[in-house]
Amino acid sequence: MTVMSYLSAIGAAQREAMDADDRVIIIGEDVEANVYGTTGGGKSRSIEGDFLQRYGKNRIRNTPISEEGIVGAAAGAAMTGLRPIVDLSYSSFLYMAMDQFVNQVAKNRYMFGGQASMPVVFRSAMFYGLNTGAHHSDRPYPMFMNVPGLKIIAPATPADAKGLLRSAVDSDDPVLSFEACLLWSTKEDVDEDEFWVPLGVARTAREGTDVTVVAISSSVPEAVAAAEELAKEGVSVEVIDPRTLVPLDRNAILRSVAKTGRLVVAEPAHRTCGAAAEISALVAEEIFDSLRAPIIRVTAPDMQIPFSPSLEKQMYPTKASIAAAIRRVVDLPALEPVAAAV
Amino acid sequence: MTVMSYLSAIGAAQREAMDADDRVIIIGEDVEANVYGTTGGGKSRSIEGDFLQRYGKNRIRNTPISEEGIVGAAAGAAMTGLRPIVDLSYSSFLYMAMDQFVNQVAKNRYMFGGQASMPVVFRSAMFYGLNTGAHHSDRPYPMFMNVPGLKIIAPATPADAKGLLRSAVDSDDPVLSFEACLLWSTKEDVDEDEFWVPLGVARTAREGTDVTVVAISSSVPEAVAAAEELAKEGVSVEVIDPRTLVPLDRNAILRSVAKTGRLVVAEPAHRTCGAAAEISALVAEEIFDSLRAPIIRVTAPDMQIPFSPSLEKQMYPTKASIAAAIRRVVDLPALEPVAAAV
Amino acid sequence: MAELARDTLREMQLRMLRIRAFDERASKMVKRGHIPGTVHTSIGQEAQVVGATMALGTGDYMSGNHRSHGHPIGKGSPLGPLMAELVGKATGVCKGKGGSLHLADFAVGSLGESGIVGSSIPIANGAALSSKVLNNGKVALAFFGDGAANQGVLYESMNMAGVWDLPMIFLCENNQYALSTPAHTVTSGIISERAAGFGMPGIRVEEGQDVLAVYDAVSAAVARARAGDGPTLVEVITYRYNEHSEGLKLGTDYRNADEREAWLKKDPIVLFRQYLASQGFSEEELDGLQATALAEVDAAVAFSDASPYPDLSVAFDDLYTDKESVA
Amino acid sequence: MAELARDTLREMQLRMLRIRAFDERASKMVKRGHIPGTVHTSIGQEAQVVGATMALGTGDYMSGNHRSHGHPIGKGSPLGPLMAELVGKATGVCKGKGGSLHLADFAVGSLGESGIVGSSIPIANGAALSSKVLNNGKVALAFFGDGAANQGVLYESMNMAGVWDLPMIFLCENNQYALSTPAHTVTSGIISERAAGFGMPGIRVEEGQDVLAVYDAVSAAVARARAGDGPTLVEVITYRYNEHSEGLKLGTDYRNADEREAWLKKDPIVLFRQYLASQGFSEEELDGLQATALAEVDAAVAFSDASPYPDLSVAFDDLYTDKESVA
Ligand SMILES: Cc1ncc(C[n+]2csc(CCOP(=O)(O)OP(=O)(O)O)c2C)c(N)n1
Ligand SMILES: Cc1ncc(C[n+]2csc(CCOP(=O)(O)OP(=O)(O)O)c2C)c(N)n1
Ligand SMILES: [Mg+2]
Ligand SMILES: [Mg+2]
Repeated sequence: MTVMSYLSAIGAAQREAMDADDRVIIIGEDVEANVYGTTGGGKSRSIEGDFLQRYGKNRIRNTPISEEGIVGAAAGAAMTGLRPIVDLSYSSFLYMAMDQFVNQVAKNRYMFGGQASMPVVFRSAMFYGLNTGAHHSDRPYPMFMNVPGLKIIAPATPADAKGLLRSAVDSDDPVLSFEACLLWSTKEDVDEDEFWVPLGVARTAREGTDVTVVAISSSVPEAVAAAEELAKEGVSVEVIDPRTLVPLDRNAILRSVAKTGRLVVAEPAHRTCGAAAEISALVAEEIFDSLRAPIIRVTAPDMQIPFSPSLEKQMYPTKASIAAAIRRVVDLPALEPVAAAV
Repeated sequence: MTVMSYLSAIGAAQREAMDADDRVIIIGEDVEANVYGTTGGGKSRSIEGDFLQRYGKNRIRNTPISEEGIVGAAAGAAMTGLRPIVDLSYSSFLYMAMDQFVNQVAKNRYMFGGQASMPVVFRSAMFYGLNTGAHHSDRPYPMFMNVPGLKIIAPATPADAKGLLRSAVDSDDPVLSFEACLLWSTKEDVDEDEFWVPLGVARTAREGTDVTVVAISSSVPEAVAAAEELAKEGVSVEVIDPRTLVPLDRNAILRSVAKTGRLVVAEPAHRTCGAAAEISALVAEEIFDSLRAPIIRVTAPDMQIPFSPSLEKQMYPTKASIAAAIRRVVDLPALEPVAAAV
Repeated sequence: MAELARDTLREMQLRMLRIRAFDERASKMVKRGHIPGTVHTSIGQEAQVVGATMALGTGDYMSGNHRSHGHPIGKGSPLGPLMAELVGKATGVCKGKGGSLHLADFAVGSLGESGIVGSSIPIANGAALSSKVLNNGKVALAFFGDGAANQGVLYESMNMAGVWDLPMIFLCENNQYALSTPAHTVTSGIISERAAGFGMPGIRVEEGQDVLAVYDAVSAAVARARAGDGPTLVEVITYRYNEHSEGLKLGTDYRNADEREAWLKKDPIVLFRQYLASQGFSEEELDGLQATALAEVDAAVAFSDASPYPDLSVAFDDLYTDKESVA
Repeated sequence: MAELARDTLREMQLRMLRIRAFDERASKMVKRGHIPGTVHTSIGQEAQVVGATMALGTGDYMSGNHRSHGHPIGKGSPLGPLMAELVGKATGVCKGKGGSLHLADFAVGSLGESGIVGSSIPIANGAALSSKVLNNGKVALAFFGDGAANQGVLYESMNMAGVWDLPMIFLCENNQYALSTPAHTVTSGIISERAAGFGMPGIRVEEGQDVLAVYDAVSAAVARARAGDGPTLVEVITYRYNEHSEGLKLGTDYRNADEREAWLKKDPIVLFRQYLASQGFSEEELDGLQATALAEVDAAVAFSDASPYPDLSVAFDDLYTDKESVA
């Protein structure tokens, strides 16, 4: 075990995957200079772990700014013997390649009757909460959840960032990884040996019996903090982190809500047709009879992200807004109004 | 009143809008030759109503195949004095322009503090159920519902196709229109004079007291047929057609479910993070106490669309699959198993 | 022009005849309702298709578009599973899941046809990248139309191929129309001349109905690619005889009858038959090729007819490599 | 070279000085935490920005990118609301909702800067289309970098502008790097030479630090556009002095110090000052311009300082034209 940040855990997983299999290559903008911190040891080639030194230009493919061409090329390469990891830097840039994601990456295997497989990972960071305005701040994973054929991970801890990425690279299906910049500097003890966190298995971040909070990405630590707060008032909150959004660990969620009878879902994405809607609908359909209170979603509002710090801070779920939702489902009186996400 | 098909109602609305305002122009592939049947009277220039004859090349802009460039240009034109109607033919081609939709069309007004307005309509047809394989068959409106700043219509009848499109063109905000090829030939009496169906107002397609079915696009006639079937067994089904998906007429849905206590949502989109999930979550949060049964979603499964007719036919909600869901929520015994959409 | 073996010349004509016979049959089957949906034929464009595919080796890669049957046939894919795919049978090359727009036969390097215009170009580019990374000597070719030449992803792909010297051929099938739209009304400049700005040779084959002219141009590009010298853009001028797709009836005279007549006179199969005769092929042998092609198509239809439709349940296979991932 | 009025020459230098002073101040404010997020300065690129913007009329349209402040300043936007926007104040040109990456000042034809590389190019193209349709004589210009020149949407836009003879200028700010990536490593061919294949003139301004060279090239393109002769691609060779964005520290020596030194010697403001002196501008007058620019920036900062942050509630305005549409 060693203390690792979320960001360096991703770098470690990439290095392990590159070492383990020559077919793994990295494709992306500015990967050669390690601009985003996951393809090297530091700012200089001479620092140990520099990917270009280690793997050479043949496997570290620094690209033009051509997201659609990059994603398509990675798909074609994956169909013909490589296992690319594509670094798309920020999630807001994925739209440039949407056609390739939906019409090629997600559909090819199915349309071609299973002839193709598509072992490729697309990494990107959700760069919200950092006052960069609407273009850089998107959290677009829900729209990809509506596209059958993709797998989607959204790690919330360093260990999961490492272990899920290894599983993603080893998957013969395409995986999109949505990382959260707000978590980049989070640290914890992580195994420095290889390990894999299986896709499709949720993590119980905290056990409890009164309310289930399903929380996604950077909402996980907020939910855990809210749970700790509520524990002081005698409310026992279970926090489930799905970790993989497709395939979703439905059983873990249903089991928990069947036990607690109450559900709050917290995520940083926009509200309408988000992952929270999906999880709510799943529960309302499958275990309606266990439910003892309304299902509350705590999400970003259906609003683009404003630049001004004074405006942006209220856009995402916080400990306070999640706690308020929990209070509501257990019929505790509300505290002073939370100027927070709906 | 005159009998009009869904497709010719769209054509009529376009003609009225072009006549009413010189700033309205039509941009799209193959619009000059009226390939998709909404920019002319028929197959020949000489047939009355040919748009090129009527409005000239300046206002009928036949484009290269460059969806991203087209959508962006329409956005730029809308920000500088025109009110374009963009014909993108099939909904599966929208992905090509996803960046423009999300990062420019939806965000500009907000990012620029209200300086820009974006009066532009993007029309496309969902070409499913017609054995054209996975590329042409998408029904991608849910992913656009997750993008604040867009308005979305999905007319299910000729009259709504005409009236909603007029409102869309008159809106100062961007509107995406998702039309259903399966409804193109549907006919009904439609006012040949100008009329507007307001955005954000649902239509009660059928009144009832026992169960609410919220149905979208081509699922509306299937839901009405299911309702008629169930009426014979003494079950009174209310069918609500939201017509506009953004803004959604939440009140109409909540009012109906508050009355019936039971909800089935039917739509042709993929299941995960679909509009049905949103509507289910809305109800489970807002009027949980009125609910007397699980909320059932009847949708396309999370599967790409197979080509073979023998496979494709089971992919979308049908009268039978909707009826089965209704039976489930009113505790009627199931009929023989429906080999239908989940 | 390279001296070609008699076998190669014969095979060229046979593949053109196969495409013609296959597409003529498919056209009839659409009109009779035996093929669901629609198909886009390559009738008239056989020289362009076969000249290009035969310049590739079987191990080389290829991606294509909606005008889809010619490409795998030209690449050597057997007709039975292709025809069964068009009909939607379980024995189809894609198990009935793809249909006409989505043929793919990985056994002959066909990585898939695409119903989305322009969308499969980067797929071939990626195959060229994997060839480069794995150093396996393979070449990749992307077929696309004059219409697709206005999709931005083409230029992203050309640039990337140029920068990395990928073994790649960008093959523009300029049949002068994109659906109802004449190329000259929506194309600024000349497609082949776009290559220069992206640092690669751009070749325009004006005699696109001459299979050897196409073959020579593409062979040169393949040689360049295989030598590690990078990509080439080849634009071939050709013509489709039929409507954009079978069953479709376009109006407003977007192309005129005289023009079509003129092109019919330059039929690639007739032209090449004359050439083969001049090279000492007997009339008998040439008739035999035609008969072979027709017989193969008959057999393909029989194969399809005898095949079952897929079972309902298989609709839920093949999305992922593991079944559990499906909700 | 056109004879320019003294006023025009003075204004050119003043706008370059404004950009320099504004961006130097902004850089400091980022490092001190007075501006949230980051900014991308145009320091070193002032000639390219001002030469282009001053070739346009105030009524003409423009779109830009993440290297964003120079464009509206060059187009004549007042500094106060721009600075307030960078800080996130309610009096910002976008009410604090945009920030550095999303400046827009419709009053001077600035249709918005874009944080997404390449994404605003078609916006300007659409403005050119509306000018054409409405026949109002306006011209539109899109600023984008050498990095953005590999985004496909540029070529879709160039083709469309070419086909429709739109009054459009594609202005490539080739500062030779995209973030950490040297242009020559990711660009196949030469950007300006890509124009020919899209049927339009492509002009390369090698002397991109000479504001008059840029002004002349863009003025010719504007004249062409206004005459109805269609679009032009203008590539300007320039250099950014600072790191890609303020606060960012890139490693691995992606560009070398010597190179930077050489470019610093060709500083556009110094060069133009020399030229102005040679044209009879007094040292006093030239110093005065500098003082004016600095004073304007001071005033802009004071304006921003004195302005309130937006009220929490306004975050929920301006998405739609009507409020009811918000869920
Ligand atoms: C992205 C996209 N836009 C539009 C279409 C509709 N469409 C199908 S084929 C076609 C014309 C294609 O022309 P071209 O590339 O020249 O190929 P051709 O049919 O002439 O062989 C169009 C517009 C599509 N399938 N995909
Ligand atoms: C679509 C997209 N891809 C990547 C980025 C990240 N990014 C921001 S600026 C930049 C470099 C842009 O280079 P260039 O166009 O030359 O402009 P310059 O910064 O040199 O002025 C990159 C890669 C982005 N913002 N948008
Ligand atoms: Mg064509
Ligand atoms: Mg640059």
